[in-house]
Amino acid sequence: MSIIDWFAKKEKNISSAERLNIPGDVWVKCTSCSEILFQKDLDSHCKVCSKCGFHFRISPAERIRYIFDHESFVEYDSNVGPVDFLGFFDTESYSDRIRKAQQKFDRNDAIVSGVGSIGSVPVNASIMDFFYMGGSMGSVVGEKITRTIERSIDDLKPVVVFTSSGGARMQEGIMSLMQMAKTSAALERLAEKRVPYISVLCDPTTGGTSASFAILGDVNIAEPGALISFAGPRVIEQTIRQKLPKGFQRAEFLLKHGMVDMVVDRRQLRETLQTLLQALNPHGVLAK
Amino acid sequence: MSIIDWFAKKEKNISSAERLNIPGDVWVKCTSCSEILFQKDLDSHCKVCSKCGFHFRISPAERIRYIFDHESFVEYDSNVGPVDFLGFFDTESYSDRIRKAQQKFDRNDAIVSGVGSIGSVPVNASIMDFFYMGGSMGSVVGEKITRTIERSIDDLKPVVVFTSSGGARMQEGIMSLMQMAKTSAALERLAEKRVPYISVLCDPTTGGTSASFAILGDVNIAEPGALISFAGPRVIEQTIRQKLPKGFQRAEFLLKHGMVDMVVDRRQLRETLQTLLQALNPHGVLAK
Amino acid sequence: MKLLPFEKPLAELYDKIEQLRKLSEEGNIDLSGEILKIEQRAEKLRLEIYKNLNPSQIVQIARHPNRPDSGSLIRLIFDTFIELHGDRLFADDPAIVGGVGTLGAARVVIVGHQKGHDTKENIFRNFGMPNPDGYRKALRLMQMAERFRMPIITFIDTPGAYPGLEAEERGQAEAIARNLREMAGFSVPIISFVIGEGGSGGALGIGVANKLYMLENAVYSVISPEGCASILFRDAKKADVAANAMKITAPEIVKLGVADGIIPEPLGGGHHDWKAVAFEIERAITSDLDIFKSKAESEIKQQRYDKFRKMGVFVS
Amino acid sequence: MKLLPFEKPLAELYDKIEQLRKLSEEGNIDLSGEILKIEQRAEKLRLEIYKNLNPSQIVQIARHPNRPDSGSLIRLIFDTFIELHGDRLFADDPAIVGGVGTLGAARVVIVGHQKGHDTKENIFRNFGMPNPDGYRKALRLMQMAERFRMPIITFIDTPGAYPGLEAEERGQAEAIARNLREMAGFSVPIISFVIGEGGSGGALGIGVANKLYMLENAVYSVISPEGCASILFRDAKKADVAANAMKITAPEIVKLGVADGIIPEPLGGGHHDWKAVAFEIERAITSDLDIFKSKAESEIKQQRYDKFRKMGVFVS
Ligand SMILES: [Zn+2]
Ligand SMILES: [Zn+2]
Repeated sequence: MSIIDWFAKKEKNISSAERLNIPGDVWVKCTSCSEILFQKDLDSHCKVCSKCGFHFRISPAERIRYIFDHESFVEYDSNVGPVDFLGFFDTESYSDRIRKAQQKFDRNDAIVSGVGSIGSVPVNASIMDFFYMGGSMGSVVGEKITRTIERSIDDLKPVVVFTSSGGARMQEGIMSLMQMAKTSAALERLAEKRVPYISVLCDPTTGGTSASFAILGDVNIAEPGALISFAGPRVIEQTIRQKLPKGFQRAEFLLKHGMVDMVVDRRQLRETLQTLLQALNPHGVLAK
Repeated sequence: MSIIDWFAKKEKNISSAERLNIPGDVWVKCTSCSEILFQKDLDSHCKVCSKCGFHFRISPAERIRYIFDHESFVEYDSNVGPVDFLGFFDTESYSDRIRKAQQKFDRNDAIVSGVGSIGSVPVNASIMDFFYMGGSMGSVVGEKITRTIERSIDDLKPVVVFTSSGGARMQEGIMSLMQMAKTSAALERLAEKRVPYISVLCDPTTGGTSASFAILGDVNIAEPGALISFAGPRVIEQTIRQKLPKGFQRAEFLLKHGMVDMVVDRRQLRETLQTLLQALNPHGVLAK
Repeated sequence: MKLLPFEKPLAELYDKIEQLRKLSEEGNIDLSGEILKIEQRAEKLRLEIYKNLNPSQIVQIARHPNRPDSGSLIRLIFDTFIELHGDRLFADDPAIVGGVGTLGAARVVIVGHQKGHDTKENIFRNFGMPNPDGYRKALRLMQMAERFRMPIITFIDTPGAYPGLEAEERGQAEAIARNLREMAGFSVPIISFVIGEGGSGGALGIGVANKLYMLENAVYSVISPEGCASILFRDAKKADVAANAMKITAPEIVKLGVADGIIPEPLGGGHHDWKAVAFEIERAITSDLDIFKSKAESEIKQQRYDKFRKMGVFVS
Repeated sequence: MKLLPFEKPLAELYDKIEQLRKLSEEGNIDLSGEILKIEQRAEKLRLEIYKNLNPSQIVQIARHPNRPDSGSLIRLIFDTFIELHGDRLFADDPAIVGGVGTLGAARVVIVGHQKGHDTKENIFRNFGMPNPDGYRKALRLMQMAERFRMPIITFIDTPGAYPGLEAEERGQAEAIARNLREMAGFSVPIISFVIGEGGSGGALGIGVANKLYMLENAVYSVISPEGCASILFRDAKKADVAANAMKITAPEIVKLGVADGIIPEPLGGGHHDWKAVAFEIERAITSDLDIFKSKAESEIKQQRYDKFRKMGVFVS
């Protein structure tokens, strides 16, 4: 649905940061305030603009580096890959799209799962990747999220999921819709086991992803400015035939409307997660 | 709280119907449309104006006659009576108020409890009486509601409560507030036993009564035009300093706002209750 | 009754028959031979048309203004029904109907999307597009079903959840997601029927069922063909191509393992005979309830979980 | 610090002492004898005033603008605290604060009414009068506590639930009632503190606890003294009489069996020393959590039920 935005913006800048015309790629311009930032500084600030606080979209690798304890993250299920089982062809075949994306990202699909620790708290985690086909949720994303949850149903570690997704992957038709039910059902089982689940909603989290595991955290944390919506802004504007107010469907808006618990700066996220997980987890160290 | 309305209106007409100046009391004027109604006709229409549908406030005895199967109702707990344990004195002592009300109504307090059947479906029931001290909830009302629920926890018959109350009985201080918790706690146990509870909200149901058992029905049925509110209209007008819209806090308003399931004409209530109870009750005849 | 575009040739033949009949009567001429011939041709054409419907034609049937709606089907199917209202939180959403009913000795809770048959009704029902309040009403009723051990029957018929400003404010995503999770946890059986349009998350929001049936001319899709066309094909007019590509018809949904069976409709579509549709649905409900009656609660829950757990196609 | 009306005589003595000190310094005269005498008189008066407070004076202390608020007490009491927001339905109500925290090895969920200390804060916090969204936020957090087996600590401090138009529309009565029922069903212990004003159903909405404590100068009543006066006494100015008649002070609430104990405050009221108040509350929490730790879940639930079940005075 609101994957529409990803497609619309595709030709423009969806890369993590606008590269400047300086050899060596050491300088980057902030998308929000146009400040020229030193690439290395930006990285040491978790890709948050030190001037305006703008949160750049980041890759799973970067997120792992910023959030998880050094070298604690071990990937799982990297072998799970997509299939063009409908023989879907729009302007291009789904098979080709998959092949190209896999080549570009050297990864099977728009998600990385694994086990790691955050401030010494062990968790099972999944991290979505908006750069990979708009973070769209097909069978692979659904399966890998579900397996992450199932690992926690077994080992009782908390689950942390970082979402970033335009919604369902239309090229997998109804099967992509079913991933919403599959992942949500797994979360029901997780809750029965009294294992905490924290959802970190990153820019953007829309469509079917928002209406399933992304919003179902025991605690929902949003990154500042993240677009979080079921229907995309464009669709709504078409429906109600008027401009949407500024800030509509952004993290801070959702906080005000009671949908997320916190809007947390990425630079404080690690610490927040650690404190939260320790307080919540009935199977953790504090509880023993 | 919103028992304020009862006190304010006390001097005016709060009797079930305005008596006309004709000997024999056989004619009654409709409070709403001023139609002159034959007392006996009115009674055969469950005290609903045949012209405009206005629902007169009725006594527990009348309600039992209109809703329950003929001679099926057996009263319980009639011996439970109020005590002036705070030695409360406002313009009059609570003791005196109790004594006068008991004399006038030949009943201990503002509620009748018992067991009966509605269309052959056996139920435990309580029926509140607004005429008795504004249907205010003190220890006796709370205790009798709780006992009715407890009987159902034991015998698994559905519970039906007809509410009509201005709220908590201030003369019993904090103890009247605690009745909200006591009755609601009993309903939690009832739900654990999977026994249905139907709340019939009659005019008026306000204050502490509305914010406890009255609104907690598995199904909430309201009588047409019934005032149902937590804060009374007058208090709200004072707070927001403007007139309230017409129909605010009336049964139909609550239906629109999702708080009651149905607004049912008293003349159809018996049948509706019967059908509902049969469908809902996992311990009933249909379920066997 | 509104004629669908692909029914035009058939309509022309019927018109001709009508004209001949009139002529025959007025002119007192015997045209029965000619009439019979055209009638035979019409019958042949009719069978041909309806046997070879393409996905976008089926979409048209699924959206036919006279398609049987949830409320009507409920009243045709069940012996008793009492509609209940409200989410106990904010509103009563007319785009979702629900209540308690009985069917023989079975006590059930019924929930469905509700469309209208004319403009006025459709505006009131918001064209069957629920706000969050609708999903929350559905959830409240289903939770009641769980409490009183009543099987849940749902009727799916929506273009999708309403993409409105206030719907987003009140948490459309949250409302749908919560239903998905909660429905997965119920220990009473859930039987769902896609009776018309099964549009996206708005459909699934009351569709996490133990058994899912497609009506013969119902469709179920992750996004409307129009939406898919405008995003993926960059051309909203390619809806028919998108409808085809997404595999949204009853046989395809069954083949993908998402639906468990198809409920037959009268030739030409359910709008020609609501009672026939109701009868077939009733049969499916009765038969399934009979099966579920002998199953333990844990088994019912497990079966539903397993059903959704295995959905997805991937390599590993 | 705002002086309460009944503190005026004391203030006058303090003023006099201050004047004498100044005089003594400026004039270089020895007035220490006089000063000491007045100081002794002041001390005697102070003890007298605060030992014989009448209910309406206690109401004034309970409402003192510098009275320690929930948010501040939470941060003083707990080792870690993370505030969580929102009811996941409609809004985040600033009149209720809540979140998860730790106290030693204990993991807890904390919920409280939140007042402000100045006009701006009070407007933002709606003077501690929650909308339905506030009660629903509280419920969501408490349900999370139940899921993760965390004891619940609540701080009660409200004039009452907000009597607003939209609050009624969104079901103030429903929100409070649901909390009463749900809190009765939890199997984790609930410990509540009336830290200031315990106003009516709006207070009880987070107060169905296993253990309820009154701060020494807190009040708990079915209706505000002003409300009671204007209804029963037909004169809003008789609030002091009503405050007396309703039995709303800590010792009276304990005597009636509604509260289980009194948390001592520094002389003159908690607003003179927040840390001292926090310390006393922390002690009560720690001690109770220790006791509850050894109790079975069913026992905890039963104890809470029994506590409320026996509330009421009647003949039979
Ligand atoms: Zn910047
Ligand atoms: Zn009338």
